[in-house]
Amino acid sequence: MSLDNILNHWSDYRKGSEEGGHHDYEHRWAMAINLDLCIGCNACSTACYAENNLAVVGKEKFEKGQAMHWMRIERYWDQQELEHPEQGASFLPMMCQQCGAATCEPVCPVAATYHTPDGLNAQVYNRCIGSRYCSNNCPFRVRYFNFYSYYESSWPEPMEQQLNPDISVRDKGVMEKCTFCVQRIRTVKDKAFMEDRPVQDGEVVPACAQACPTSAIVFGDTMDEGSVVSKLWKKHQVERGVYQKTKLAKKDADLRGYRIFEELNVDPSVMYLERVREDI
Amino acid sequence: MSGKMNRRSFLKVMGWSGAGVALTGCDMPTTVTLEEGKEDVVSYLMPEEYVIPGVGVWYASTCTQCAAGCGIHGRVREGRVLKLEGNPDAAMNNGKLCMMGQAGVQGHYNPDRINTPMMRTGGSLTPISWDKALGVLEEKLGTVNGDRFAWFTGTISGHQSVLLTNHLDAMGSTNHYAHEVVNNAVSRAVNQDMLGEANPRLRLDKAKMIVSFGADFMGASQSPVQYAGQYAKFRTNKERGLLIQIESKMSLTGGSADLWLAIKPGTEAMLALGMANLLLNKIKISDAGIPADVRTLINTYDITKVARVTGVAGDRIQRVTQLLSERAPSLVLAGAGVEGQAQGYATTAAIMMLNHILGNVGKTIESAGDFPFPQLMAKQGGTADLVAFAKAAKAKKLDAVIFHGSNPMYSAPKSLGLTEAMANIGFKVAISQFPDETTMAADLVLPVDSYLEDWGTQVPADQAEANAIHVQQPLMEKLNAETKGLGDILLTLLKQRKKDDYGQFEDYYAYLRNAFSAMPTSVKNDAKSNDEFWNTALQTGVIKVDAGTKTLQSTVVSFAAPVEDDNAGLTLLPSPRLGLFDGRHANLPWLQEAPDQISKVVWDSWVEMHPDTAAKMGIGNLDLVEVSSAQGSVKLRVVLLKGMHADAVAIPLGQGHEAYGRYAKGLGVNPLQILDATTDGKTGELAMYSTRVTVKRVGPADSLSIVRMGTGAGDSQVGRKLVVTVPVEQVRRTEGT
Amino acid sequence: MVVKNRLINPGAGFARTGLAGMVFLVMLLMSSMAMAVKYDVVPPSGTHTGEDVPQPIEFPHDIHVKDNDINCMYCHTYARRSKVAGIPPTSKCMGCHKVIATDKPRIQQLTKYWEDKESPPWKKVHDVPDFVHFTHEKHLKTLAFDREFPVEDVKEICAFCHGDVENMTVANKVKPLNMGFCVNCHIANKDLGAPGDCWKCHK
Amino acid sequence: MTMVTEKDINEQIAWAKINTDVLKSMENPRPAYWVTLAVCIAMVACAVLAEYIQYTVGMGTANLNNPHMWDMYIAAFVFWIGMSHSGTLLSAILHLIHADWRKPIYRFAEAMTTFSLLTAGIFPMIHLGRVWNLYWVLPYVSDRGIWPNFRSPLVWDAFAITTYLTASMLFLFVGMIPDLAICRDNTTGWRKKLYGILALGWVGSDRQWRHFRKIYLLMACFLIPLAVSVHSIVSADFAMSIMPGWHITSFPPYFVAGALYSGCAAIITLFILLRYFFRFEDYMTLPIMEKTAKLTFAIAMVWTYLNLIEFASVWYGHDVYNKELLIAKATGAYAWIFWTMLFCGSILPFALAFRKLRRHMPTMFVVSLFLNLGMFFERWMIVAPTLSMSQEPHQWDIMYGSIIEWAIVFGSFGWFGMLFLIFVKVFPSVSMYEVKEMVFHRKLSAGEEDLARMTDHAKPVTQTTGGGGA
Repeated sequence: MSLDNILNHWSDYRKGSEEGGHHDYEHRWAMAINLDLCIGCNACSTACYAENNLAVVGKEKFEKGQAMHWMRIERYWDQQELEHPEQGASFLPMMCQQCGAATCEPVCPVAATYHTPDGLNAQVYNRCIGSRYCSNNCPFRVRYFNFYSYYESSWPEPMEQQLNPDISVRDKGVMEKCTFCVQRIRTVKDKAFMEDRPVQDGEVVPACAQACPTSAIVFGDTMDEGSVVSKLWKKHQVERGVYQKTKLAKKDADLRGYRIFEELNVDPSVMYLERVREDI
Repeated sequence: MSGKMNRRSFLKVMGWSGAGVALTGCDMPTTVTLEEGKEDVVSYLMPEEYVIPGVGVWYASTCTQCAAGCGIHGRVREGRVLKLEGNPDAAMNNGKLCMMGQAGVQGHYNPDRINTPMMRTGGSLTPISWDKALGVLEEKLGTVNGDRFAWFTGTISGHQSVLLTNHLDAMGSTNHYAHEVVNNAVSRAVNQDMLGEANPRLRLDKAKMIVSFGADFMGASQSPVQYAGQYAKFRTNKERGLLIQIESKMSLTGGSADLWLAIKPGTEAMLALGMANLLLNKIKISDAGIPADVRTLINTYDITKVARVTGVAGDRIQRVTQLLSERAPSLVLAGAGVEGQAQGYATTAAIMMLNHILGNVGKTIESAGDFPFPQLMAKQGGTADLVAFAKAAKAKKLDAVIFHGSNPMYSAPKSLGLTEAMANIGFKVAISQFPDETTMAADLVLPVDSYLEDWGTQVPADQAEANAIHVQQPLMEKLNAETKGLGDILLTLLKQRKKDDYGQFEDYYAYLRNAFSAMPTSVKNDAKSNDEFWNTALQTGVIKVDAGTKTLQSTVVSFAAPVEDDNAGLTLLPSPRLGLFDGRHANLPWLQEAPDQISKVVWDSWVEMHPDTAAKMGIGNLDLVEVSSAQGSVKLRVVLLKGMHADAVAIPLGQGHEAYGRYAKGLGVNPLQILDATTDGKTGELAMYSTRVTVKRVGPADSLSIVRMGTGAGDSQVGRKLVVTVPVEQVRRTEGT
Repeated sequence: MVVKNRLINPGAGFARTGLAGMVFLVMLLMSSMAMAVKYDVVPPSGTHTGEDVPQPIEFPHDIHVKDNDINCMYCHTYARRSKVAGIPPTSKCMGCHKVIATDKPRIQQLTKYWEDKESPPWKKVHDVPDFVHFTHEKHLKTLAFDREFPVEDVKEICAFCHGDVENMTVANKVKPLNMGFCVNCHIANKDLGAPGDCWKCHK
Repeated sequence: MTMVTEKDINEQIAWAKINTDVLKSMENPRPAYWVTLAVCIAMVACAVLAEYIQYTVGMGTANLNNPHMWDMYIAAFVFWIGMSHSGTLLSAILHLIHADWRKPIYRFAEAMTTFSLLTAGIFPMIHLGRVWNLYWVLPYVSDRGIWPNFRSPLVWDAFAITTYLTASMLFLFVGMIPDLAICRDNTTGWRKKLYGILALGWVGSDRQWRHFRKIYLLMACFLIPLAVSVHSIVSADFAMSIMPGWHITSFPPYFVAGALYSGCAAIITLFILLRYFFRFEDYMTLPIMEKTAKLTFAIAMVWTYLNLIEFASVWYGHDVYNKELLIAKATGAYAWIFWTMLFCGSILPFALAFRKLRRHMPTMFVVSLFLNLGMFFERWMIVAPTLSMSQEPHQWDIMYGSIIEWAIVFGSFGWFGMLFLIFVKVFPSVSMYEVKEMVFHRKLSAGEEDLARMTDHAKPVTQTTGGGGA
């Protein structure tokens, strides 16, 4: 019975939440984004709109800050003291970091957002009641709320025919966010399941990674030792559950890999590689 | 038509897991649909065995969102194309696709598509039947005198291009105006003269260093995805490539530069000459092959002078030049901002000369070889044709014009007087997908298929290492039975003229099949039969073509000396962006809502100025200003950017449509309208980047009226470790590259 | 394999244990136990009386399945290869009915569609909310193929969720197909690897 | 200085007069009462309209956005929850410490508790994206076997508030029973029926009194920890997050103090209103007002102290984001709210230190209103700045609610006022039997032994109701 379920496993459930979700992962999907290759061209962002049925909200609502861009390209100007930004712009593709110890999960009153065995932060739209606490508690601010019903306005006939049937179109009052293209993951996993084989590295490619003209985004499973992504993570000595401080103590403190807001110990699944510039 | 579609009946749109499914994703109390028998489940009639409901199937085709012609894969499920991706078999974009390509589906499913032929009766366009439309065409074109007939298109290639040429012949006309706002016409001319090839193959990936004079090769360029891919290699090479961008307005490419230098607009030639001067006289590189007059010209540009005129610090110039001499092979590029000057040809030539001096020709600039099918090659557009067309129209030299794939009524500067001149053209036909400005001005409108419904072949002008013809096939059944493919329309036109030659082809599909069968065995790479060749072509979407190998000549042509005008005025840069591009994508909501990469504005036009310039004029960020040239003025908001030269103001292209559907109409302004009609003497290309303007503050700042993404913290990282920049030395140490 | 995230992983059915009115259900469960034991699968429980769905052609499942003993997966061939079981393409119907029973009015109806190059506009009977992503292939694999379940009896597996179709003419919905129905079956069949992860069905 | 010790209440007042005065209050209030009630109802109407729009169109109409997912709704929610604490304070805490000056005023304070809770309870619903699924936060048995997330402070809220609401309602009701009996015996028509039912057959027998005392004491003891826990849990909504400005250890006491503070301020306001509406000058006397004011002052100081603690701990702490936020609060776009809050919350209360002002009703009325304004701003300063300035600078955003949001928050005051005013009209807002006790005890302590006279005098009433008790 459910009640037993809770009571019997309460302790390791709590433990789980403290140490970041599961202990018996099937996969731990992760990304490595090379900021030195990111040219800020918006291909990923647009691909995300196309893949995930993101609503176009229009100028007024965008102005209000109600846009739905799951994958947004942040553009920063460093060297603001100079007359010209001589090292160009700093682009940052920011999407849900699928934290291992996600702060959005414990606060959801109805457990609509939770940790999957794939190491993802699931957002179950049809369970969400729209308390929006998760978004308030997200240091990356990558959760987007359906403040309106967009489907009349965003997909006028016949545009609704483009909608991806593999994922729901969200109605008003529901929180949504980047899912690492869970529908693609699901398709591949189902395929592998039907063929009684494990998922191969490179089989799952989220829309953003697939579109990226410079291949700045690498996606994969960090539990798969051989995967490109885990090699990258190792190379840059970024490990899950190991935080900045420990890393800095190591010899190669200068390695480019880092995770944003590591000091908050949320254990993000996205590793960024520092942007490189040559001083002339 | 129907016969063909039965052969491809898997493209039939099916009822289930369609809109209904997607649309009620979450339960409003009202919208949970659990009742039985509410949704239709239309089954296939006779499916291919590899078509399974509920499973997406990928089909190869070709993107026509810009002239680049990348290969695409379209995900088709239940007969609807849902998502476009790059085609890995297409070498030029190998599996990648830019934002414009991604948004292609929105053009296809656009609610504002024209769904029926229309004819101007009285003042307005009224729907008519295809038979009637074609009847009118036959009658009108039958009477028109050959040399008074013209086609007006964008860049066009492949078999459509062949049919078009044939139609011109049939009409006894030679007037084919190809117009592209975003073009490299001047570079083509220079390349032709200096290298012997208009479109040599650029190898950014082979360069150790790139100095780009305003070439936005990853942004609004001839082949953004291809060059972005090369850029990635260039950066990840053993020795990380060094990108130096010299321009008056930071472009998308400039945003990724190691060193971004602001240069006074119109002085690029002098900087190039100055650098040549350093290379030849200081670093003592041989001046072989440089004409005497050019040599003397070079000598007149010493570093101090150049620094003064261009506004680029002397030591910077020396350092960059030094590096150029050290890091061979390098690559020097000239971009639209350079080509589009009153002395575009000379400036571009001066810049390309650096490649000659540095010996890059043959290393990072290769020959594209001889494409075996010249008739299929892209007829690339420029602005010279627009000017010529306007002239011809003004002079009442044209009676009938067919427009396709280009929107001159939008992109022609007022100063060309095209709007009035159009009245002189008796019969204007628009083969168009959308009610854009030109279409609305036409007398006869023929609704054309979207590129996801149509057959065709595209031959990219900027070929990758492996030359290829890209095949375009329908990814789904027509949304609207009333639209026709471009090829079909061309074929019908030809049938009207030469029944005996073209009567044999039932439709364009048949024509293509025939044309493919006729291709030499060399390209059919051991396909057993024509059908097999056809099928593999459709499956891969690419026909590899061997263009052989050729070596480029490396000469320097003599060019006019740059004109120095010291009058300090503001130069208007009508800069195209990856996204709305030259305005053709303004009706795609995804691209409207995608923030501009540099200024992060959405759904609007704005003018970019350097804070210092603005301060001098008492203009603050987001103020309403009036930008006026001799030709007119536009009112819009200021966005202050430090990525600007003090003497330049930039207005992005794309907005300011008077027609073109619900998403484009009435947004922002169109800077093209206020450009001077000055042209480059040598090529006749419009000098789009040489218009002088004045800026006047007419209204207070208003953050609400212009929308920018994420400016809450003033574009600063406020000390967070978000994007960290590290010196390349550190990376060499840690990663050994 | 089995998800350990307790709060998410739904508990066993209160439908069975908690609610008094379900005694009948329990009996029904017992009656089906025989099979259940034989194939170590606990079939889902729960009934539903669906309304009759008028179809363009009154398709007689009974004749096909019972009288002619045609396998479900012969017509609904996509079931083992896709999320959706799929309505058989009209060509498949015609495969037989070009020659069989061509005199029957329904068949003539069908033939008419075929000649007009149209497929009959069938109505969906077993509908789930649009945010539920059920997949047939995985259920068939786990419940039938992986367990060497005799393919000729596969209709017993189908019957779990579609009821006793072989005795219907036009199918109608006889199982609730609501979340409780699915969840309780998944709990009961944990050992077969029935997942409890919300994202398996909801995306 | 020498303080004139003056009696809280006139001990010579006759028990009968108490009854008649209070009962009179339930019949003919001053016209101002009706005006106020009308205004309140109008405000509610606005709110209902606004909410209708928001429900049908979407939460976006309130200008909510990313990052401002919460805004004034939650601020108002916290404000109303806080408001509720005063009632418990006066009725329960002061009851336990035998501060009998509370007796004339605790009844309406308690009513305030209940109604502000009823008001507070509305906000989580109003702000919910899909309110029709609200019941999912409750652990109910369903065949889907899914449960709420017991780790979420919002679920704790649901439990805490419902418990607190039930408890305080019961407390209010139980405390009223003897008075209801008095009403029953002195009214006619529907009122008689109503009180008859509610009085639960109270006749004032010793047995009844004995039980009554026990249960009342018991509930008082139960209510106090509950009240403290409730607001601590509400503070957990913020303290449990990792957001700068929210993730603060001292929040629970801070919230409780703030709660008592705003509660007391509100009591002063209503004290003055009722005193005026119902001509309660004899019961809600100046000395009592003074005591209330002093209490308020004390709490104000506690609140100020906790504020300073918070600032200090942030300032000397290592949480950079938090520090940034603190500076931004004082200097940024919301600075005017911040400083108004500090002025109203920490400077203004010093007005209560002056006897003259304490005894000057108009001043006290205005002051109390400003104190509450300050406390409302405090709540806003807790919610809004953090959202406007989180760790991620790209999403920084200053936002003010739309007319819709304002209308609803504004209307909530109307809603509260409406409920409260109706209550005080229908039920005795001064506890008759306790005032009698008060008078009685005072007399005892004053050593006067002529109870006989009093009781004689009061026979007609007391015989039936035994209002004297003890």
